[in-house]
Amino acid sequence: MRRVLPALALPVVLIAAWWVASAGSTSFFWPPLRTIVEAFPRTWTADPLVNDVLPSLARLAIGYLAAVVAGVALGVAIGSSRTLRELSEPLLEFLRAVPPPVLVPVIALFAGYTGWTSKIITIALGCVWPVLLNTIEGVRSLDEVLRDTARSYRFGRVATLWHVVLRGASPRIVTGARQALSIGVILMVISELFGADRGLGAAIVQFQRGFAIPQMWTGIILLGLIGVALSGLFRLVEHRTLAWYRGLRQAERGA
Amino acid sequence: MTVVSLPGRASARPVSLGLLGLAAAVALLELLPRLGIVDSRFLPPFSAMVRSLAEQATTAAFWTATGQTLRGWALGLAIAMAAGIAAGVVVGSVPLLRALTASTIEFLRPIPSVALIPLVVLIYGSEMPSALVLVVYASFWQVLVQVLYGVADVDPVVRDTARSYRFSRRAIVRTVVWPTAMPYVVTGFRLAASVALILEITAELIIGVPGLGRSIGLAQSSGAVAETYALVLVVGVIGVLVNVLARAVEKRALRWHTSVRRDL
Amino acid sequence: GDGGDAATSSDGTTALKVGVIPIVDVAPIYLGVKQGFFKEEGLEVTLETAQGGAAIVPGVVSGQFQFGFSNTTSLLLASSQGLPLKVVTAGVASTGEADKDFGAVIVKKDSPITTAADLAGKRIAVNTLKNINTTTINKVVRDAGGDPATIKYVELGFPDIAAAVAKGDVDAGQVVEPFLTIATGQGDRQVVSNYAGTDPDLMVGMYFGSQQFLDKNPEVAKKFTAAMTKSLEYASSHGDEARAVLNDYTKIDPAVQKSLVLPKWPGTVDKDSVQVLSDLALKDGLITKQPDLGTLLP
Amino acid sequence: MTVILNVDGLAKTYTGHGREVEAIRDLTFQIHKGELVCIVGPSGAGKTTLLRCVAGLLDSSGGEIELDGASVKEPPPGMAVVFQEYGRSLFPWLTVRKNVELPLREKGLGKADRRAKVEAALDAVGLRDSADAHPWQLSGGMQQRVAIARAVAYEPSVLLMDEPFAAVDAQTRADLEDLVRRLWLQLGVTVLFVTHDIDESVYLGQRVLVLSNRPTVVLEDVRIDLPDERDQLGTRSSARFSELRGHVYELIQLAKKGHRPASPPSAG
Amino acid sequence: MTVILNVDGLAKTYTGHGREVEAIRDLTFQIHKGELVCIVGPSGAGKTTLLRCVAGLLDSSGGEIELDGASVKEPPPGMAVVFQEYGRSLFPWLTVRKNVELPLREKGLGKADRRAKVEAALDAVGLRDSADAHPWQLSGGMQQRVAIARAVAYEPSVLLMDEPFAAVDAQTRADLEDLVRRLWLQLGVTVLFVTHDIDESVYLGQRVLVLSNRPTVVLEDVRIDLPDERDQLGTRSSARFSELRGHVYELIQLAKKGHRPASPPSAG
Ligand SMILES: Nc1ncnc2c1ncn2[C@@H]1O[C@H](COP(=O)(O)OP(=O)(O)OP(=O)(O)O)[C@@H](O)[C@H]1O
Ligand SMILES: Nc1ncnc2c1ncn2[C@@H]1O[C@H](COP(=O)(O)OP(=O)(O)OP(=O)(O)O)[C@@H](O)[C@H]1O
Ligand SMILES: [Mg+2]
Ligand SMILES: [Mg+2]
Repeated sequence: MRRVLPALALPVVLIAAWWVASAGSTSFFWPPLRTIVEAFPRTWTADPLVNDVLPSLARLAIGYLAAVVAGVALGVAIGSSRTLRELSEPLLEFLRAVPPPVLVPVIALFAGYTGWTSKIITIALGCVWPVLLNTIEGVRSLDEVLRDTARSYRFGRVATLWHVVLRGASPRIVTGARQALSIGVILMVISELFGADRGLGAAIVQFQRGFAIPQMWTGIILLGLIGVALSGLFRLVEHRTLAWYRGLRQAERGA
Repeated sequence: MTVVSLPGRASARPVSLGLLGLAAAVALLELLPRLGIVDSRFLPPFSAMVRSLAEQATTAAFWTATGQTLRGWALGLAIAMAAGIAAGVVVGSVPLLRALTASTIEFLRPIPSVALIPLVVLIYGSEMPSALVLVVYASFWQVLVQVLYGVADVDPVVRDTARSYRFSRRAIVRTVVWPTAMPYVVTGFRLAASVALILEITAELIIGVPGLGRSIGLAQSSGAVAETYALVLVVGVIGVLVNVLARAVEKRALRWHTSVRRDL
Repeated sequence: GDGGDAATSSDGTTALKVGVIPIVDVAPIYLGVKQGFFKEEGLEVTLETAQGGAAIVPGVVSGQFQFGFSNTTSLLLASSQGLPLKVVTAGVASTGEADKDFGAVIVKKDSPITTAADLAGKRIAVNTLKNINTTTINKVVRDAGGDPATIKYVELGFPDIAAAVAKGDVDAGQVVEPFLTIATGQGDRQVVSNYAGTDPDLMVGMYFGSQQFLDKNPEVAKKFTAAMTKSLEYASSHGDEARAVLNDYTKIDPAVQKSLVLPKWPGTVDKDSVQVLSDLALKDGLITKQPDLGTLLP
Repeated sequence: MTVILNVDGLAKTYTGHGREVEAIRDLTFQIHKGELVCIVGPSGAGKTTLLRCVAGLLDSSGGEIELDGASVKEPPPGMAVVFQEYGRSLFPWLTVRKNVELPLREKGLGKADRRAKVEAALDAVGLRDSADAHPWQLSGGMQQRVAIARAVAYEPSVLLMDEPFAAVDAQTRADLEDLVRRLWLQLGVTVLFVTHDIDESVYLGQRVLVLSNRPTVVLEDVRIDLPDERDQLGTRSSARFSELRGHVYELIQLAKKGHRPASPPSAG
Repeated sequence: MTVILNVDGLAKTYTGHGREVEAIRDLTFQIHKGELVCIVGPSGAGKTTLLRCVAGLLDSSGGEIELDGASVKEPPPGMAVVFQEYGRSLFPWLTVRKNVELPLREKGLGKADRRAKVEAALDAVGLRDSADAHPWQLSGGMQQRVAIARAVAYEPSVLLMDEPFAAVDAQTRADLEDLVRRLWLQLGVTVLFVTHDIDESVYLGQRVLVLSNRPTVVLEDVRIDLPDERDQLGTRSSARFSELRGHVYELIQLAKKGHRPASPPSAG
């Protein structure tokens, strides 16, 4: 209860403010919140939930997980080897800077224009950067004494990786994964601007193009809600894997 | 004295190695279409892109567009960094604030800037501020989250040291929290810099704000494939340069940090 | 948005911003500006390019642009949703000639698809779902005896449609110039001209403003319409100049520029064809009620 | 003499992360202004915990701590702490000199003043040469000396030291012991000094508080009745010194065996 | 007896970050298989540096280190190190038990075997109760004992210890000293033991290497000719012990004053 209350306080205030401020709105693009709320159940009925939202979320899940795995794997490799880092960094930075709207066609050229593959790759390519960068930095900033401990006990590659490097870098990996989560949701939308016929992102864009503005707003709100839900899920995982870290950081605060 | 030459060698190495990596990518880009692995109509070989780029580089319009993009990007990034750092430090150091804002932040973060396009056009039209709003909105979250985690990373012994000497709140932020969060901020900067560039280009592309993105949009809708990719190359190169900058900043500002001091 | 005012300077010229999409369709307005038709009316026109209606319509509604260009179906959609828009002049229309229109459905050279009826049950790439291209394709398929409900539409940008067709990811794709010329030049084959097949005089795109602005500035609207009509007529009768002006705002390859099919630029809005599009939109479920064409059209 | 520190029935139980550790059960003692009190006790007894409570860095779970008549809720002014985790208590992003200087700046001292104090303190701990190094470029003992220099330069009125000489060699240790005694005599600072070295506790202190095993209570408050003028050779070879050190040693052995006082010991 | 460790002309200069520190100038000594050698020297002399070079964790800038006849380039097998930064050498994400167990697992020991060794080691350092705690829930001394338990459980053939008892109380220290001697006698392990406690060095070692001030050379290699059977009370009160400890103390004082040997000292 003590955790739920503050989590709800600000949203309640903001929603109330939005409600009041928009109540008398006649602007076409800023409909009253009331209108949006009324449109919500009409818009997101069983059919769009099953045929738009679920596939989108499935693609998001696959792309996101692929990105985390790839980001961590690459990040550990690049973070551990200075040569590899210097070799790959400019190239990675180049790829990172290319906007998805122009990158997507190139992906499609290889992964197909329709279907899930190119969309999943798009999501994964967007999500991978925060994970990758943070993993690299996490691996680089691993405590030297810990590293030496592992070396002196001649830990094998796997053990060093698993028990030392990954665990030591995990606070930063989690930071990156957290960042990637919302980027994933964003790219889920962007990937569906291209070669899609259904999906949450495609639906929002179609509302927008069809000037169904309240419905578009419900889509945006749905995205936000998905973000909150995913981050809640994420926090559960984080709570488990980083229990030691929170303990370590609070150890002297009288916990 | 025996290893006096070391620093010089170290600074020369990354450049050449990095170029090697890029060269490999260039070779791939040249070979894939040439060997027919991808259709050269849709992905021209690298040399064709460069040729087209050389042509465009002689026009003033190209440089104006590049300048406009860089200006919008830098401004947006600066605002996002300043706001993200300030908000991150404040929210991160006050547990109550953090608890209060967490859900709202998570709600706002995944809203794609692209979905906000009609709204910003409504307010600003296809002018620079439109792109700016999108750039700031998207990159702000990158910085904020990094800073939040960075602030939480303060070593309790260090914090206690500062408290026991009764450092003021401001002093703690400046001398303890900030240096600890610094590595996270640098990563945040690198993430935000590319997101800002992406959004600047995307906004230009879709809304028609003047800049490289609009040129890309033009080339795209004219079916000028080589020109499109030539411009994409420019964007990528800007990204690489930004990273070089970030690394240089890191090398100076994070001299003391494990990550930097080790691989001197 | 409040509809805004036109900024009239001391010497009596009015500055206008017009949102357009940088495609062949809007060549007349570029030509008109070049020819000084707008100046003659005391209008100082600045053309702003954007990728599509999503960016232009809000701009017009909020007064960032005084006028904009959009395809007819989008305008019908906006109007039926209650957006206070009003068309001020015709924009671009089908040539009405099958296989010689500026937009068509293309397939690979060796594709088994030869007629519109064959498109039923196939995957077709269009640049926007649930818009003018899907309703007109549906229409021509329906007319040919196919069931448009079985078509699976996929949204891709025009530049990528030919690539997707070539790769076999989609069975067919709807493209407009210059992509049509590029694609056919590379061996693709036209199956059906969906615009011409829908209505020989199909009004594909139009120029519009916000109701509010037009109410406040009837004079400006009148001048804009006049200059625009002149521009459209000029472009119609000076095809070569229309092709040449493409150089000013597109990067179309010179060879393509020379051979691409120019659309028709009629001086007046063909209301019947707009009604056809409106009916199609209703039939395909894009809208739930007919917009009031009386208020939308001039 | 006025009581400056009054610890009354202090209790601390660590909870959380699936463990509950009753570190301190019931500590009651008083320290007068200008006293130098050493604290010894078995490893894990709660010495650090006690010091952190006194410093206002840790909330107790029971009892009361008063410093200068005011209840301690947060770090009181004019206090300096040398932490047991010396390595982690230095700011790695600052040079040695800046590490020592920063608290002085926060205290509001002028530049010249700061510089003089910093130089003097670094000199006293023998680190003049390393003033421009970063802490992680120093050996363990040097890092510890930086932490000591920082506390010394601060010129606190209450000085809490948690095994401050654990990482330095015997000779340096002796020098630093004399430094602390000198400062204490000169400035009249109240010192609470945790150590594991029994000789050191007897040599340094006016009183030695011996703590029991966890959960901790005071086993005995040993008064060190050696003359205030002490020197490494003379004092340490005196008979009374050996006696006292033998007594403390015995107490520690008892403590480690789990011996606890039958009745609450009298403080002071 | 065979020479197991041969350090020949070792030199180490730290460079970088605008500083150049010649930590070790020229160290030459040999250690035989199964010897227990203590190293003492002023703070900052380079003891830790030496140990890290021997452990293969640090590249030297000159000279040669041979262990078991092979040049040391990386950590050799069968070696355990107790680091001076004990707190940082424990894996904060593992419990105490897992910290001790992990190296055993890497060594390829079976589960039952591991468990027995872990329990025995934790018992020996008095941490049985805290086996399920995380390192950051322990006091400084307890953390240090975890590091010791880890090394002990590993049953190395070469054991390098860098001030391993700095953070524990006198009684625990005595117990741990006896633990090390017992292990050494039982397992025939070669021990290199850095300490600041002169008594400890004499009590523990067969030889005490006294290092000079930085840049470091060997000041003297003191042979401790006490009988191999030692006990805390008897040995420490013997006359020879006092003599030796007095000698080492003098050397340390000389070292701190900057005294250096005129000619290279003879090793062994
Ligand atoms: N953050 C913590 N969480 C849980 N238990 C803790 C924590 N910190 C200390 N403890 C426990 O409290 C007890 C006392 O710890 P403390 O650090 O005060 O001992 P100490 O007397 O300073 O020991 P040492 O001489 O070894 O430094 C120990 O048993 C320890 O396990
Ligand atoms: N990473 C480093 N960079 C630069 N100089 C270093 C580094 N580590 C140690 N030094 C320097 O090398 C010298 C020897 O350090 P070392 O840690 O070996 O000393 P030590 O004998 O272990 O001292 P102590 O007893 O205080 O632990 C010191 O003067 C120190 O300043
Ligand atoms: Mg302690
Ligand atoms: Mg050392």
